[in-house]
Amino acid sequence: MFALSESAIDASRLGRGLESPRTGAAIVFEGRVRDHHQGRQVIGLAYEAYAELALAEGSRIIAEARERFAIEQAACVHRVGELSLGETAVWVGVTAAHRDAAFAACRYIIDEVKARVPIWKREHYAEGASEWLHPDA
Amino acid sequence: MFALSESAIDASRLGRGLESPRTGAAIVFEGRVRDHHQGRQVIGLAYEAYAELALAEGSRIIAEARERFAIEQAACVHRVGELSLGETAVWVGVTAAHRDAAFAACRYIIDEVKARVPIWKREHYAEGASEWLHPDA
Amino acid sequence: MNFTLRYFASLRDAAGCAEEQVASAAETPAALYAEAAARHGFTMPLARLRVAVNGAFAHADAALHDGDEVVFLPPVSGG
Amino acid sequence: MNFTLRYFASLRDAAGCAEEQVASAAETPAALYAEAAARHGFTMPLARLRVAVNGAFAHADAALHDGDEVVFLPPVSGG
Repeated sequence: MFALSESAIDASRLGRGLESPRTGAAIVFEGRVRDHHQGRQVIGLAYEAYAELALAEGSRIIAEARERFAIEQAACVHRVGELSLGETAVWVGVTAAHRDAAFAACRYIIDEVKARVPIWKREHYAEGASEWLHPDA
Repeated sequence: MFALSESAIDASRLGRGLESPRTGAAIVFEGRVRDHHQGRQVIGLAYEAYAELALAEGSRIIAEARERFAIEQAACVHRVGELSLGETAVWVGVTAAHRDAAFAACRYIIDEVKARVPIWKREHYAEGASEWLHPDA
Repeated sequence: MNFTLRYFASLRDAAGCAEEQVASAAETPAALYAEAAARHGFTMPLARLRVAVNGAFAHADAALHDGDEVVFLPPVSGG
Repeated sequence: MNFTLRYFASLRDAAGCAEEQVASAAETPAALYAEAAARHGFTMPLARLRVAVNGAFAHADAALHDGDEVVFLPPVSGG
């Protein structure tokens, strides 16, 4: 499951979706809005998505993780819109019988989402400016 | 922080201890009681700890993780006593500015805890037997 | 041919719109981007962009068809 | 010398107690374990155990002192 969310990510609710008697290892990764980036003080940010393609590409990444790793469940939710400091920007949850697969799949999903899913971050800085981030690949 | 818990691990409460404005990445690992082990059907298990040394060694592992990786917070709680299927046996939470350090430290902590902390698992099987697990190193 | 162009992030800011309808003789997304870059003053080179046609990633030299929705995607920064 | 021995997991089951007080001439944990193994019928070889003295990991050939608390730790299986 890959989803975009316009409201705050409810980690408790998402976590309850990761329970099963076959699960030996559960991993949750959260990317959060932090107060600094490359030396500049960040006071908030916004995410914009090309929603149709983001959903398709995100779902493809989840499917790839299921094929590559011996996992049970995998899900990712990414925020869009305006976020405050400390808010969760992206949530990834994975369960598996064993921790090797859970760690590897969780890492795969967040890395691929960051690299491939058409979502863009605009940071708002304390000095007043806002900037879209378009990192070199 | 390393702790032993005789009652159910409250992941929501522990997770709230991982919030800070400097955090860019938060990872939670949960090891859970699963319904099978090496082909046998597991119906529950018990953990026993040499508590004094477990606390000392667990705290040492957390301190090592802080030294080795650029993390902010790290904590681990391990259950002792009788556990049912699906219950959380061990909880590890790590926060960092960046995800590389958070993943590496979380993995380090769970691997070292499993290898070094004097805690033993007794599995209860569907066919009636119970066995202490003493894996070869 | 008639195309719908959509813009996101810094390209949207530069274009001043999220979407526009254009009539063009461009046969590929690459050619269409050259026209849009000239019209809006885009400075980002095509090499840094990915292209999507009708909601799927596509090659910048793919053949376009009348009515296609074409999107030029600047480097992503989710997560 | 007098020692307190503590047992956990399968060693506790085999010893039939979690703790015992022993008077012994053993000068090292290794020697003390040989005596305990003979007394209780432990089958686990010393090489598979770790040793703790007074709450800290110790070498099996460390020198013991009167009153020491000595623990033989079977391979752990937490997590």
